[in-house]
Amino acid sequence: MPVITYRDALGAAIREEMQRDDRVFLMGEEVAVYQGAYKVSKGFLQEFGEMRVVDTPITELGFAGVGVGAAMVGLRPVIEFMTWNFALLAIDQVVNAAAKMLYMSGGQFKIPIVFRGPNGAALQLSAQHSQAWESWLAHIPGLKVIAPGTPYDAKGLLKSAIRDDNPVCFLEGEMLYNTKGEVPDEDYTIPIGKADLKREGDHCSIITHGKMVLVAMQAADQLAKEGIRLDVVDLRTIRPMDVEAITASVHKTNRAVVLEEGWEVCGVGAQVVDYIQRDCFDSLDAPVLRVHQADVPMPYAKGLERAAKPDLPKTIAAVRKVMYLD
Amino acid sequence: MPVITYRDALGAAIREEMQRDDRVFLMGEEVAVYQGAYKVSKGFLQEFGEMRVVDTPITELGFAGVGVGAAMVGLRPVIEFMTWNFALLAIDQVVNAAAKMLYMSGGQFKIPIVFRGPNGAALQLSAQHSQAWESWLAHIPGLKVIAPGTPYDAKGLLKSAIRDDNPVCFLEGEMLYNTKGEVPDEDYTIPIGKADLKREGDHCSIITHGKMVLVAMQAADQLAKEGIRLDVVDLRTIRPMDVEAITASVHKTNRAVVLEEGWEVCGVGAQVVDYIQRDCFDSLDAPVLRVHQADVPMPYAKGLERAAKPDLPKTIAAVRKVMYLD
Amino acid sequence: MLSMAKKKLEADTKDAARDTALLHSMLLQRRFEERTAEAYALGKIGGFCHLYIGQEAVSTGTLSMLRPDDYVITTYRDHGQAIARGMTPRAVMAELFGRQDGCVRGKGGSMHMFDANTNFLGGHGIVGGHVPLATGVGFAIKYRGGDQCIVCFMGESVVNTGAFHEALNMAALWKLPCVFIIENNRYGMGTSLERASAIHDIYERGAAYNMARQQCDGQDVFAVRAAVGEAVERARKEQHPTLLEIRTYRFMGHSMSDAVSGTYRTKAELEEYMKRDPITLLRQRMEANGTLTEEHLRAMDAEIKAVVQDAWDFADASPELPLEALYEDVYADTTT
Amino acid sequence: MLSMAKKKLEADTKDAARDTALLHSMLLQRRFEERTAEAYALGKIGGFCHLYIGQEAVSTGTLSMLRPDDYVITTYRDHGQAIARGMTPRAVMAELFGRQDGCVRGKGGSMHMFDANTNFLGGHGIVGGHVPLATGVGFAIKYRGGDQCIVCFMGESVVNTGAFHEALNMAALWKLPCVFIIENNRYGMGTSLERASAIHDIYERGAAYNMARQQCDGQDVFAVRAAVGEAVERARKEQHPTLLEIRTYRFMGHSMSDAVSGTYRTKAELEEYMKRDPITLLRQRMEANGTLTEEHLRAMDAEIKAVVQDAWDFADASPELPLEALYEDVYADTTT
Ligand SMILES: Cc1ncc(C[n+]2csc(CCOP(=O)(O)OP(=O)(O)O)c2C)c(N)n1
Ligand SMILES: Cc1ncc(C[n+]2csc(CCOP(=O)(O)OP(=O)(O)O)c2C)c(N)n1
Ligand SMILES: [Mg+2]
Ligand SMILES: [Mg+2]
Repeated sequence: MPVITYRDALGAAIREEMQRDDRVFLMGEEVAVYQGAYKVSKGFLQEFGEMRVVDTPITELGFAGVGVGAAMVGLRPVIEFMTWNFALLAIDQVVNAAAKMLYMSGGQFKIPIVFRGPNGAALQLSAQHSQAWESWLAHIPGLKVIAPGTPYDAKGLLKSAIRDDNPVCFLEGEMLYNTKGEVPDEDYTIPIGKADLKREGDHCSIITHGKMVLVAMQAADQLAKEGIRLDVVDLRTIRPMDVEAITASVHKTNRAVVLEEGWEVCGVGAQVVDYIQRDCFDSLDAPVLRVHQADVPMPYAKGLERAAKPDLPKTIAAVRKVMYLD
Repeated sequence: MPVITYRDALGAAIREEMQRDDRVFLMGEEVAVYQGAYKVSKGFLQEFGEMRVVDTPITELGFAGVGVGAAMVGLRPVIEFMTWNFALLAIDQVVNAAAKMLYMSGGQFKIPIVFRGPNGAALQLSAQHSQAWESWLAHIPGLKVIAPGTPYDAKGLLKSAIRDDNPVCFLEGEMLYNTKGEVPDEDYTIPIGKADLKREGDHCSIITHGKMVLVAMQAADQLAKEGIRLDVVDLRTIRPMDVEAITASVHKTNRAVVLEEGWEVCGVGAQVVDYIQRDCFDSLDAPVLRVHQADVPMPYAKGLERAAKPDLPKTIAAVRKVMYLD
Repeated sequence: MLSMAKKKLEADTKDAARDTALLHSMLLQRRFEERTAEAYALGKIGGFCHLYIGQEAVSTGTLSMLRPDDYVITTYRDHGQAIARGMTPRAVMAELFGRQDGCVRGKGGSMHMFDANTNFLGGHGIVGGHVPLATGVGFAIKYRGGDQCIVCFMGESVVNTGAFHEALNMAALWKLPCVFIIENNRYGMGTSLERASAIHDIYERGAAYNMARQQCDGQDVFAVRAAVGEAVERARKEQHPTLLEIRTYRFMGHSMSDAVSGTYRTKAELEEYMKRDPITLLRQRMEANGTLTEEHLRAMDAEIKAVVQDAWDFADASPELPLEALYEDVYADTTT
Repeated sequence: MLSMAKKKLEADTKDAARDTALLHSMLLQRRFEERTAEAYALGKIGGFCHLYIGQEAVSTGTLSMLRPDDYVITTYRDHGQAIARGMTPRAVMAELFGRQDGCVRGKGGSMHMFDANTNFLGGHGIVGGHVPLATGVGFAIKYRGGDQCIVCFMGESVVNTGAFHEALNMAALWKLPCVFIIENNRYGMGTSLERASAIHDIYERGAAYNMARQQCDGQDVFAVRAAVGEAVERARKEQHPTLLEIRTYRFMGHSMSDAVSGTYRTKAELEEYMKRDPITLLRQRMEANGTLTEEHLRAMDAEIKAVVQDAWDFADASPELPLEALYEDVYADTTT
């Protein structure tokens, strides 16, 4: 199978869907002439022209709404946020327009739209540019929320997202764009709402998603050397969440660590813990532990940023603690 | 002690703080000439004049930012959102400006500001006007989040919020404004971050806040008739959360229900569950259950709205289930 | 080219059938909302409810210039426009009553009327929030190469919101067939235009985007038709957007919970404006033209009242929603 | 009254000491940023880093017209303004290096320079987000009855954001002492002004708020001083805001990760603009006036280079932050 980057997997997904369905278009800041702030849409303007690859002014609220309006009357917009940090300006359109339109219109106006862009911290971008928004988005009925961790999942899920008739928030990662993985050339999709067991083990479950999948896999590798076998559940979709996959894993391992990029309070991990304690109450051998960003705005200084982020040592420490090894 | 409404308790808190400190001012839509959309600021314009009681255009993002800017240079704004639903438009200023300014400026610019207004559903206001935002706000380090359920708590906490040197999100309730309670005439404050044990019992804990405190108290009354004694922990402050008060209660009762107005996924209740399972793992006799809004946008039709909202029967059912009575 | 539309319109004003239709549309809205207020007082309608009484020449004048395949989008103050666009009083009243046969199955209520059949894209509750949607519809029309237009109604407060500004800049920059209609009724809730906007001739906001713009009298249905006619032609033929400020006045409070006059406007002011009731103005004109008799009017009114009574009865008899409906319409089944 | 300021400014241009100070300020920014680029390449600086090279006449010209008790707020492209406002190169460089002695203790980096001592209210990273803050500072000045002003720098892309529009309307409506300065360097990242804004003379956005407005050449420090001088006087004496469009050009890429030319602008265009380097223009003028000799300049440059080297050495020697610092500055201790 060809090995390509996460960036190219995303690009291929959008390109193929645009070729397949001429209602699909890409809109956002710097997607056209500049070839994409992170080059996901490289070559798109040349291939599809300026009506289908649309550079916008810096107006997140405005162009998110333009997407929703276009979706109301039958187009299938892919709206790129340069990063999800800037999507805060547009969140009213995502939450109050996109997520509620079908319901408010009594089922008459569906909103087939994808909002996508990098989410979470990159390197030293400091407080306003380093935030992870999946818990906010997952809170909202009417939205679907996807956070793939590998090129394969990114392509298959982005295609599903574009074909979905509902508003989908698609969370990528600046630090993921250059990562590589096997991605078939053929058309394939991955069902929204299905987790993927990325590693099988019976000692402890790690439940995670997005960028942190890589960290979980490293933890699994490293702990395997000590004979500790991790079950790595990659949620892939945050909403709707594959609760069964989570609880099946924990029923098997009896221990769990939830690993995420964002902040602790009301994070995705809190919800995962809730599902686990409700369903696996009698199977749990230890409290579920969580690994997440420190409860502070992201600092610029390299050392502090490292200390603030969830990482391999913190993940391993949590697993060891859940297993009562420390 | 005088018995006054929640509305008047809030009004008194702001008025007294404005009398006490001339850096405090009130700004928002309809706060002045109209005497407040919900009449919290009745008489204010006449008492304090138009420089301190300021009607704004409909520009949530703009006037939230005006408040933050004024706070940077030494004023102490109280910014009223007509409802927190509209605050979504301003959330970038709350999250990216107010909450991060102290950190980004290395401790130089504190932001003593209160953002306040009704939160959650009233009656039949449908999807865009019936949302509860405490879990979103509580997610953000740098913010404090308060949701009082009684007139007494409302006044004491709002005064603390105004005197606090940090950005405080203060969540009121349209359905609470007319509720009454004892409120002393003298100046008093209630510490931010301290829960209040509103009812003592040893059979099951209910952890709740804001509007749902009333429901919890009704449940406690009703269940008391069956000999079931509830411990009602009113969080009052959502961030920082009084984890000790929660776990102390659960260590005593061994069972807990978390009751909130908002949606389930990544809600405040999820975080409370996480704290409980981590600290009370060995004390819990049953999984913690949650009561919350149905996972749908709020419908208009009266019957559906009732079905969507958390209420007394749902709360009692959850307690009975946690106690293995059903 | 645009002046052709104008000439055609002048001829229009002597067209008895057309004038009768306009009067009928306006009177239907009026009677419908009078009963709405009554139903609200009886508790048959809940939540927020914003009446349109006094502004009917704007909805009727504007929508009479559109084709069925054009699009319409508006705010929470949407009953009048819904009816003027051709939605049935039954569907609108049943929605207000929160019933199964409401136009959005009781899910939305007063603020959220939608109808796919008439391309009525809703009733939206966040001030300014629907303006970018309108730009998006304009974008879609252009994307598909159609000659439709989208009419976006909004209150005058909207011109201060960021959403308005972002949306108008894009509509102008990309030359989209959007007609942005400001219904300037002088107040946003209790705040007069002058206390909210740094300029008072707010159609001049269009200058910031080099957008065609115009101001007109919103109590005179023909003035509205003339202005909208030019804008629609500009949208269809040149795909250029227009910003229209239509000056009107609301005769009722902001919503059912707001007094008609008091803190922010005087009774005298209200009475002054009520002298220019758009329905009276049209009626007088028709009477002067000899295209309407007292008898005519009485018959029309009786017919309309019966239609509204029928809508009430229909709404009242329409079933409450089954509880399963709570979970319907949250997500669409993907069938692509 | 306003023309007095103009006259005073013309006299200014023959003031050797003043001109030397202006040149010094601009050259210091230039040399500082050249070394910044070098440090970035060496990995001593991380994250986003937006250089100001080419725009120095805007910062220097503007800030030379302010009093110490005035306020300044800006975007992520803030090094030049921080230095022109009087923050030490040491504090700014140490911040870029993410060290303890940085102006915000290494918490903010390139995009978030703040300094309470010079009323420098930061570097902000959300495009448009700081404009309402500026209006708020203007409000606070008026609230306290002061005669200060706030200068708010922004890129030309900002005029399309909702935040800009909401903030300007309030500043004009309430008559606040704000000077809004658009540094129109023709591009927002890779998007030219013409592809983002429906009008191209963007100071005319001010018309939508009936705000005093003006356009000026941003490569000529005296033109900047003249325009800003009027605006500041208007703010102080009349408490009226002004919108200034200052036309300039950035000589570097948008940030360190953007090529200097390529997809969105040509090398030829860049070279054309570089002919009007603001430092060269001032130098030539001073040489023509006889207020600067080659020798003078060489000495100044040597001194500045030493200052910048000192800043580098200082930054490099400044300690990394202790891990406890991670949890500091999240909340202020309330001491009211
Ligand atoms: C963003 C937002 N802020 C505040 C409100 C509350 N609100 C509803 S209608 C209204 C006044 C709008 O006035 P205008 O635009 O003039 O329309 P009109 O009601 O006069 O038709 C306000 C403040 C809202 N719905 N949305
Ligand atoms: C709301 C928001 N959207 C997008 C970005 C990403 N971004 C950073 S700078 C920039 C271009 C801004 O251009 P301009 O305002 O002209 O300022 P300049 O960089 O030219 O100084 C963009 C798109 C951002 N920081 N904030
Ligand atoms: Mg109005
Ligand atoms: Mg620029």
